[in-house]
Amino acid sequence: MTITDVLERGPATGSPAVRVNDFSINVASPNGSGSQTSNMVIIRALFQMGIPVVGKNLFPSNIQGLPTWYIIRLSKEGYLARKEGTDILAAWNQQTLAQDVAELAPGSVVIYPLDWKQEISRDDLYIYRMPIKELMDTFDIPRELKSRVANMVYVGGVSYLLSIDLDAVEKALSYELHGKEKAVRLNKQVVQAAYDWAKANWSTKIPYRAEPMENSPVKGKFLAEGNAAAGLGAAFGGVSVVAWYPITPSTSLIDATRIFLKRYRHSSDGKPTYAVIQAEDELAALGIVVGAGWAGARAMTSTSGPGISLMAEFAGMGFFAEIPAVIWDVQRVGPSTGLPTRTSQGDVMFTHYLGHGDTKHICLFPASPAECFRFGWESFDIAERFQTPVFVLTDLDLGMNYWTSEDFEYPDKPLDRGKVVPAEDIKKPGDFYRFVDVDGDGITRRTLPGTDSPYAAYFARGTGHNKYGVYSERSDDWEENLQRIFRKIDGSRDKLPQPVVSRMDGAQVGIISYGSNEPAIVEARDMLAAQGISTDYLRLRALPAAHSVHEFIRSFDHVYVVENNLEGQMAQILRLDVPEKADRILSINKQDGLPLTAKFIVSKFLEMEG
Amino acid sequence: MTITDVLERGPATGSPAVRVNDFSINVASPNGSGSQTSNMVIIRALFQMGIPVVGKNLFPSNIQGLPTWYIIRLSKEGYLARKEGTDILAAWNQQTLAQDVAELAPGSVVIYPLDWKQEISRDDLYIYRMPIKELMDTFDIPRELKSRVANMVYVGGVSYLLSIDLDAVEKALSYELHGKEKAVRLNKQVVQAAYDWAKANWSTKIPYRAEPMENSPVKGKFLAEGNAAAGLGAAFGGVSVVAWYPITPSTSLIDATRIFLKRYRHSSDGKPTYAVIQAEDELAALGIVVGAGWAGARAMTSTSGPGISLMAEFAGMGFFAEIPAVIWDVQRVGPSTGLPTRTSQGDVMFTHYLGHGDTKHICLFPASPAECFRFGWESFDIAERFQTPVFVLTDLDLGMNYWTSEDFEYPDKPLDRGKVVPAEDIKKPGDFYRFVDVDGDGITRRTLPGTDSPYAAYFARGTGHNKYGVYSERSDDWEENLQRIFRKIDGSRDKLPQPVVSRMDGAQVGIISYGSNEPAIVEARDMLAAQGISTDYLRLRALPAAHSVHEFIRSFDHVYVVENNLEGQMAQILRLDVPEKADRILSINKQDGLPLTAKFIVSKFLEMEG
Amino acid sequence: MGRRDQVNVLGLTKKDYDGAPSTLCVGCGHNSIANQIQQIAWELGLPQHQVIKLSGIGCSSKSPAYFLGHSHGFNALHGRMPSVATGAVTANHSLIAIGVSGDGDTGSIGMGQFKHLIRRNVPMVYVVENNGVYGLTKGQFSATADQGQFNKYAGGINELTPIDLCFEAIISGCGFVARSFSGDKHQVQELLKAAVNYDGTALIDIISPCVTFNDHEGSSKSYAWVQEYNEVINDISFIPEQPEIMVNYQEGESISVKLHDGGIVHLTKLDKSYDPRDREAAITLLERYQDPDKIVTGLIYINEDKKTSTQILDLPETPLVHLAQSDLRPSREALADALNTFRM
Amino acid sequence: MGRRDQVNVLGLTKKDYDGAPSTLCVGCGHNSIANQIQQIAWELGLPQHQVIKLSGIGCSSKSPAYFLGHSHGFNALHGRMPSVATGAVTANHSLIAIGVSGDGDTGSIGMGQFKHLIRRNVPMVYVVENNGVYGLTKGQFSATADQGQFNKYAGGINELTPIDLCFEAIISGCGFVARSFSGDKHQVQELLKAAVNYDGTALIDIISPCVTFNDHEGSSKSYAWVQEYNEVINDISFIPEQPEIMVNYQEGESISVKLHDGGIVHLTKLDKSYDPRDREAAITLLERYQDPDKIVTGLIYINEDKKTSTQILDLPETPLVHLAQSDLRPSREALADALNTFRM
Ligand SMILES: Cc1ncc(C[n+]2csc(CCOP(=O)(O)OP(=O)(O)O)c2C)c(N)n1
Ligand SMILES: Cc1ncc(C[n+]2csc(CCOP(=O)(O)OP(=O)(O)O)c2C)c(N)n1
Ligand code: SF4
Ligand code: SF4
Ligand SMILES: [Mg+2]
Ligand SMILES: [Mg+2]
Repeated sequence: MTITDVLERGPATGSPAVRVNDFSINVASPNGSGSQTSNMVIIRALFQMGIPVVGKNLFPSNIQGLPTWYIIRLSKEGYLARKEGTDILAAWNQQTLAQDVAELAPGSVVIYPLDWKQEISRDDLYIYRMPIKELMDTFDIPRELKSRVANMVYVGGVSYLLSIDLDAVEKALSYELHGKEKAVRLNKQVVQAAYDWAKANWSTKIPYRAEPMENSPVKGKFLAEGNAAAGLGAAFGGVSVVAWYPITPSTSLIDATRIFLKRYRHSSDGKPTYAVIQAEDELAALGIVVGAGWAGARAMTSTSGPGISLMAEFAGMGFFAEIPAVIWDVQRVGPSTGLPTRTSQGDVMFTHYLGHGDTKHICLFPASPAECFRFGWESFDIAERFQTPVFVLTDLDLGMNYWTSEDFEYPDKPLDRGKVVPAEDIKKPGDFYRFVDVDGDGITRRTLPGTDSPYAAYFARGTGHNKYGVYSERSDDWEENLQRIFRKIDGSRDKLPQPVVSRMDGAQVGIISYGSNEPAIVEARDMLAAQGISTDYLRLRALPAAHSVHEFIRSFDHVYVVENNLEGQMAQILRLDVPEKADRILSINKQDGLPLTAKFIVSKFLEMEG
Repeated sequence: MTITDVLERGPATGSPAVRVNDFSINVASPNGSGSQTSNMVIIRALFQMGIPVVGKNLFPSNIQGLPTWYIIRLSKEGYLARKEGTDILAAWNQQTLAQDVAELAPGSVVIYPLDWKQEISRDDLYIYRMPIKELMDTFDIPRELKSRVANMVYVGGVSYLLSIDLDAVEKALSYELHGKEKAVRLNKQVVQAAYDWAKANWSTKIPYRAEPMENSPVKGKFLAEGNAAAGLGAAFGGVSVVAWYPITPSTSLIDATRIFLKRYRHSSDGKPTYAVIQAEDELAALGIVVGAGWAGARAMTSTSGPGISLMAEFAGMGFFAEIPAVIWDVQRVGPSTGLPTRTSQGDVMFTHYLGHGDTKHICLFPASPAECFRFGWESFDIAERFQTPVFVLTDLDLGMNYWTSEDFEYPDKPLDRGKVVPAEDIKKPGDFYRFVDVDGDGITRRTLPGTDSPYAAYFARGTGHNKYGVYSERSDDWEENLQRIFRKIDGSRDKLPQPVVSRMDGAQVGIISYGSNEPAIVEARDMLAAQGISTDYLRLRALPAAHSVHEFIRSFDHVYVVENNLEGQMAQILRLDVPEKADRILSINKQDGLPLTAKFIVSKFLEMEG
Repeated sequence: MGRRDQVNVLGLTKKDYDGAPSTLCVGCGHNSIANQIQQIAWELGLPQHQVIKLSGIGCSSKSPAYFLGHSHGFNALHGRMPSVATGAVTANHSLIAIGVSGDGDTGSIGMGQFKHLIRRNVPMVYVVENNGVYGLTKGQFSATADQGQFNKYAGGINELTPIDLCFEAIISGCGFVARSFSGDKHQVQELLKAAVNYDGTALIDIISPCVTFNDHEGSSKSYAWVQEYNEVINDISFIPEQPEIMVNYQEGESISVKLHDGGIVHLTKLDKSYDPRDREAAITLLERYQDPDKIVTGLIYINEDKKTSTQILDLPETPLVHLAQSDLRPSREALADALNTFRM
Repeated sequence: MGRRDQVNVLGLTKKDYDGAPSTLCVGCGHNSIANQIQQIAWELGLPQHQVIKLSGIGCSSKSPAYFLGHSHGFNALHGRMPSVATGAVTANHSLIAIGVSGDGDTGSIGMGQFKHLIRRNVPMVYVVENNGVYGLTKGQFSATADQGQFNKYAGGINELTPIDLCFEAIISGCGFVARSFSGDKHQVQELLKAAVNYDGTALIDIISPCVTFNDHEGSSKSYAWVQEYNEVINDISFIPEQPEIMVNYQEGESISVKLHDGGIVHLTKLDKSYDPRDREAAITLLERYQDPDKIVTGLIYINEDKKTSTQILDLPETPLVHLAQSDLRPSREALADALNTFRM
C-alpha cells in the first residue's frame, strides 16, 4: 500500500453517474468540539450558491464529548425534509467512526483524519484522509483555538471534493463569525490550506457535485431557526413580560426573544419596554406570566415537555380564570426527561387538555420559520381576544435547525387587546360585570387592575364563581360558567389560523398533518404523484380544529394523519371531532426522535392503501 | 294568629297519601355548627330500623358559617342514588331559609326554629317550629357545647314527625359519640325533650313515615365512606410507605389509612410496619412514593385534581422508568381549584394520559365501598405486576358520603410482588438486564436496591435507555423501549378488574358507566324497564378497557356512556378504542358538582332515544 | 379606629374600604389582620383601584376578599402567590401590591416561590397569617409548627424542626423583615403602614391563631401562649409624610428610618442594644429566639438600600401595561433590519 | 490514592468501584468529586450493593453514573432528588444513600424539596456540585451565582442575591453542614467519609467549577478565584473506627466528634475560636462570609443529637421493604374487627 492508497481510495465497484445538488453530507463529530461553525459554513456556502439545503443537527444531551451528527441535505428540487442515508461522511469522531462507516451505502464517500490509526476495510466506498495536525502546524494558532479551527479542515476537504465555491465559503465564514476579521481570515486560511492540500493529494473524482444554481428556488430567501423567528415574532407582538426557565430545546427561543427585544424594544427614554425574568422553575414561570397577563401585559413563556407537565396547574387556572397567556412548547421526545435533544410531536394531546377537570386549550402549530414569526405575534392577539392561555406547539426540528425561509410578513393588523373595558365606560355599579356574556360569544369583558373606577375591580380566582365574579358553590353558576367557557373555546375554531389546503386533480385520499412535518409531506406527495397517486393535503394550524378540517375529513373515504409521535395524537383528537369518520382517520406516525422522512410516509401510505 | 298557628301549620291543599320509607330529608345548617353528628344520628337510626338510606353531604369549602345541606334519602326499594327534591326540610340555617323554602314542592314539610323572626308565607307546606333556646335552657349544658347539642333538637322533631324509633336513635348516638356515656346521655336527653315537646305541641300528621323494615335489604350491611374503605384496603394491601399532602376530598382517605395502619400493622417488636409522611406538596408526595416504589416498598399517595396536575411530571417518570406506585384521585370539581367540596368525574382523561409525551396509565374505578377496599389492596398487586403507576379514580360522593355496604372480602390471593429477581438468581453478568423482555409480555424483570449481587444494580432514569438499562439516545433503542412499555400497558387490559355486566331480556341498547354512578344507573334502568325499555349495563372498572368492553359496544347499535363531567371523557376514550362505533357511543353526562340522579339519566336517555 | 363618618384624605370612610363579609371562623386571627389592612389603607388614604390583593389558597388566602372591595384581587393557586405577584408587579409597578398567605401556603408548598420572590425583591407587602396549621384542610401541622407541639387534628406530636419565615426571609436578602401578632392591633397596623411605604419586599410574619384547630392550651400559636411569651423588640410607628428631608438618626432610645417615599419609620427601642439595621444582629436575634417560648415581635430588620426587581429590570416609568402600540410593536423598518440579520 | 492492585477490607480494588466513563467536560469539577466519592467508598470498604446513588437533572446529576457501577442509581427529575431519596431511604433505611445535585437543581427548582428534606433529617449524604451556573443548559446563572458576577452565556451581570446553601441548610435544622472545593481533594474526601458515617442529612456544598461556562477570570466559582479566596476553617480527618469509646473532647487546638457508628471526626482548628458544634457561631460565620471574596470551607456545623427521619417515623429494624407478607397483610380476624368498627 503506497501513501496514495492511504490518502485516497475509490470503490472497487466502479463509479456511477454524477449526482448534482442532490445528496447528503453527514458530519460526525464529538459534541462541544466547535464543529457547529464548520457545519454552518458548509450549509451557508451551499445556500449562497443558490442550492436548496437543510441541516439537521443530531446532538447529544451533553456539553462535551458525546457524538453529534450534522446532516446536510442538498436538493435541487427544493425538498428540505430529513432524508435517510448519507452520501458523504466527514468522519470527525473517532468514537463513532466504525459504526458511521458501517451504516453507509456502497458508493458513499468518507473523509477522515489521517491522524488516526483506524483503517476502513470496506472496499465499496470512496475514502479520503486528511492530516489535521500536519495542516494545523503550518499555522500559528493560539492553543485554545486550535481544536475548533481544526474543524475547518473538513470544510476545505468537502469544498474541494464537491467543488464548493470558496468565495461562498468566505461569505459564510464572515457571517458565522459575525464579521470578526481576524477570525474570518484565520479560518479561511485553514479552509484554503485544506482545500489546496486535497487538490494536491487527491485525484479520484467522486460522483457528487455542488453546482451553483441560477434560477434558484431559494433566491431572496434566508436560513433561520424557528426559535429565532418565534422570538422575533414575540418582540413584534408586543410581548412585555417574558418569564422562563431554561430547557432544551426551548432555551434558544427565549435567547432570541431577548436579543430582538434588546434591539428593537426601547421606549423614548431609552428604557426597555419589556421585562425578561428567569424564573426558578416552570411553575413560577407560568405563574409570572399569568400574573402579568391578569395585570394587562402581553406575557409569554417557553418550555418543553417536562415544563409542560409542571405547568399543568397554572394552565388549568389560566383557562378557568380566563387569563391571556402565551406558552410555547418546543417539543422534544418524552415521556419524562426522555431525549432532550431529539424532536417529537408528542405533547399534542396532553397540552390540548392540560389541567385536571374538563379543560381544552387553544393550540397553534407553526410549520415554518415564517409561521413561527407570525404566531409569535398573533398568539397574543388570540390570547387576549379569547382571554385564555394559548399554546404554540413547535418542536426541536423546526426550532433549532436551520430552515429556508421567505421574508416574514409585517403584522397585517394592529394589536388586538380584546374586550378590555376602560374606566370611562364604568361610571356606576352594573356597568361592568366580569363574566356576563354580553355579546353571546362566550367572551366576556375584563378590566385591568389600576382602572380608575370604583366599579372596575373583580376578583380573579380558580374557584367557582358566578357571572358577577362572585365566589359561588352553586351548581347552576358552575354549569353556566364552565359551559360558557367551552362555548368560547369552541367558538374560536373558525377564528384561529385556518388550515392550509393543497389539492391535486383527482385526489381520492386526504392527508392531514401539521407543524414541522410539512417538508416531508410535500416531498411524499410528489413521490406518490410520480407513482400516479394524487392526494389532497390539509395542514392543520390550530386546535380546536376549524370546521373546514371536519369538512375535509368528511369529503374523503378515509384520510391519513401524519405525525411524529407514538400514539397518533392528532388523529385521536380529530377522531373525537368527527366521530362518524373515526375509523377512517388513519395514522401514519412514528416516534424515534428524528424528523419524519418522505420515504417513511410514502412506504407507510402504500402499505396501508394495500 | 294564635300560638298554635305559629308552632304548626298544614298546607291549604289538603293532605295526600302517606309515603312510607320513600322520601328525602334535607337538613340545612351553617358549616361548623356540629350538625354532622345530628345528621349521622338520623341516618344511622333509620338504617338501624332496616330502612335503606343514604346521605349526601353538600358542604362548603370553608370551616364555619357557610351553608351546608345534608340530604337523606329513604328508599324502601333500596335506591340509594341522589334524588332531586326535598320532602322534609330541617331548616337550621337562617341565612338560606328563604331560598331553601322557596325550592320546596307543595306538600313538603319544614321544621325550623321558633327562635327566629322569619315567617314563611307559603301556604302549601307543612310548617313546624321548635323553640331551641327554650328547650336548651332546661338543660345544664356547658356553654361551649350548647350550640352543637342544640342540633339534636331537630333530631327530636324529625323523629317525632316520622315516628323514628328512639332506641335506634340512641344506638346511633352511641356509635357517633364513640360510646362516651356522658355525651350520649346528654344528647339523648335533648332529643327526647324535643321529641316530647313536639308531641305535646304538634297535632297535624304529615304524609311521610319511617317504618321499621323486617326483611330489610340492608340487613347485615353497614354504612361506610369509600375513603375509609380505601384506607382499610391499603392497610390490607401491605402498603408500607404513604406520602401525601392534605386536600379535600382526599384527606379522609389518608386519615383512614393511618387509623387502620395504626390498629393493624405492627411488627412483632411492636413497631409500625409502615411510614406515613406528610409531604410539603404533591410533587414531593409522588416523588417519595416513586422513590419508595423503586426501593421495593408498596407505596401510595392520595390526592384530588390540583394534586393530579402537580403530579404530572412524576407520573410520566413513573410510567417511563417503570416504577410501581398507587395514586388515589378522589375527584372534585375542576378545572383549577374549582369546587373543592363538590363531586366530579372530571379527571378521567387527564389522569389516563398524565404526563407529557406519549403516556397511558392504568386507571381503576371503584363503585362502592367494598370495591374501594378491594382496589385498596389490589392496586398494589397491579402496580407491582405491571411495574407502573396505577391511578385509582374515585370521587367525593363515594369517598366522603356514607354508602350502604356488604362485608368486604378478605383478599383472595397473596401479595403479588411481580417480577422481582432475588440475588440468588443473579450469579454472573448477563443473568439480569432490567429491560430485556424475557417473557414477551412487555413486563421485564427488576431488582431492588440492596440486592446482594454485583450484577443486580441498574440505573433508574427518565431519560432514554436501552434494554440493558444503559443511557441511550439511539432511535432504535427509544422506539423499542417505549413500544414495549405500551405493549405492556395494552397487555394489561384483560388482566385488570374486568367489567361487570348486567343484562335484561331483549335489551336493544347498552349503557356504560363507572364509579359512583352505579346507584343512579341501577335506579334509572328500573325506571326505564318500568316504561318497557330494557337495557344492558356494563360497569367499567379499569382502563385500558378490557376487550369485553369493546365487544359490548360492538354488540349494540349504539351505547350510552353515563358520567359526571362536562366533556364526556370516558366516552371519548372509548371512541378511540372502538373507532368504528365512535359516532354510536353517545354521552349522557353532566357536571354540576352533584352526584347524577336516575331522573336525569332517564330523561336524557329518553330525549336522545327520540 | 375613627368614627363611622370620619373621612380620610380621599374623602372616604372606613366603610368604603369594606370587602365582602368574612366567611372565616369567628375569632380567627386572620379576620383581625384583614381589619387592620382595611384600617391602614383607609388611614393612609390608599386609592383602592391602585391596590392589588393577592393570595394563594387557604383560610388566610381567602382574607383578601374581606377587605378593600374596590381593589382588584387574585386568589391564585396554593403556594403560588409569589409568582403571580411577581408577574403583576412587573407588568404594572405603579400598583400597590398586598399579598396575603398562610404558613402552609408559604412555608410548605410555597417555599421555593417565597424564597425566590424575596431574592428578586419584588416590591410588595407580603403578609403571612401564621397559625402553625393548615386551617382550611382541618388542622394538619404546617411547616411552622413548633417541635413538640401536640395537635389532635394533626394526629399527634410534631417532631420536625419548624420553619422560621423571618429567618428564611432575611437570609434570602429581604430588606424588611417583621414579626407580629394578630392580637396586637397597633403593632400590626404600624408595621403594615411601614411595609406599604417600603420599596421592596416587606415581609410581615403575623402569628394569627386558628381558633378552630390550634388555639388549645399548650399550642404555641394560641392567643394565650403568644400573649404570654411575646417579647416586643421595638415599638414601631410610621409617620406618613415629612415635609423636609430632615431626619435625625438619633441613636439611643429610638431610631428613625426614612423610606424612599418620604415616610419615616420611627422605632422606640425596647431592647436598647438592638438595631434593626444591623443584619448580623438580626440574624443572631432570630437564632436566639428559636424556642417556642421565645417569641420576638417588631421590626426585626430593615434595609432601604436593596435594588428592587423594578430597578433590576430597569423598567420604564410608564408601567409596561400602559405602553402604547407604538412602544410595543417595532416598525416595518425594524423588521427589515431584523430580516437582514438572517441574511448573509 | 493507592496502587492499582491494592485492595480494601472487602478485597476490592479501587477499579472495582468504577462507574461508567464520564461524559462531562474534561476538567469539570464534578469529575473530581465523582472520583473522590469512588475513592472514599473504596477506602471505607462500602458494599456497593448497599449504596444507592440519587440525583436530579444537570451535569452534576449525571455524575452518579460515573462512580460505583455496582450500586443502584436513580437519576430522578430536575430538582426532585430529595423526595425520591426520602422515599427510598424510608423504604429501606439500611441503605447508604448518596445524593448528588447541582446548584440549579437544588437552589432553583429544588429549593422547596431541599429545605423539607433537611427538616425531616433524612439520613443521607447530600452533595451539591456548585458551579453558579446551569451547566447542562449552557451557562445561565443559577441561584448561587454571586451578585455582580458577569457571565456572557447568561447574558450579562447577575443582580440577584445569591443563595447560600449552607446557610439554608443550617437554618432548616441540618446537623452536618460543610462547604468544600472540588480542587481540595483531601478535604472533599474527609468530609465525605464523615458524611457517610453521620446519621442524618449531611450536606456538603462543594464549589465545583464549570470549565466550559463559568471558569473565566473574575468568576467567583472559577478554580483560580476559589484557590485565591478559600479560607479553610478547619482541617478535617475522619477516623473510621475506634475500638473503645474513649473520646477526649480536647478543646483547644482540635476537636473530636464521635459519630453514632463509632467513627470519629477529628478537626484541627485553623480558626482557633471556631467551634463547629456551636450553631450560633456557625450562623455568624456564614453571615460574615457572604461576600464572593470570602469563601469559607470545612466542616461548618455538626450536631449528632438530631432525630433522623428513621427515628421520627419509628421504623422497625427490618427495613420496610424486607417485611414479610405476614407483616404486611393483617389477618382475617383483623378484617372482621375492622368491619365491626363500621357497624353500630
Ligand atoms: C395544590 C393544592 N394542594 C392542596 C390543596 C388543599 N389546601 C387548601 S388550603 C391548604 C392549606 C392551607 O394552609 P395555610 O396556608 O396555613 O392556611 P390557613 O388555612 O391555615 O390559613 C391546603 C393544603 C390545594 N388547594 N391545592
Ligand atoms: C423540569 C425541568 N426543567 C428544566 C430542565 C432543563 N435542565 C436540565 S439541567 C438544568 C440545570 C442544571 O443546573 P445545575 O443543577 O446547576 O447542574 P449543572 O449542570 O450546573 O451541574 C436544567 C434547567 C429539566 N431537565 N427539567
Ligand atoms: S379554621 Fe382556623 S384559620 Fe380557618 S377560618 Fe377558622 S380559625 Fe381561621
Ligand atoms: S458544562 Fe460545565 S458543569 Fe457541565 S460538564 Fe462541562 S464543565 Fe461540567
Ligand atoms: Mg395556616
Ligand atoms: Mg450548576
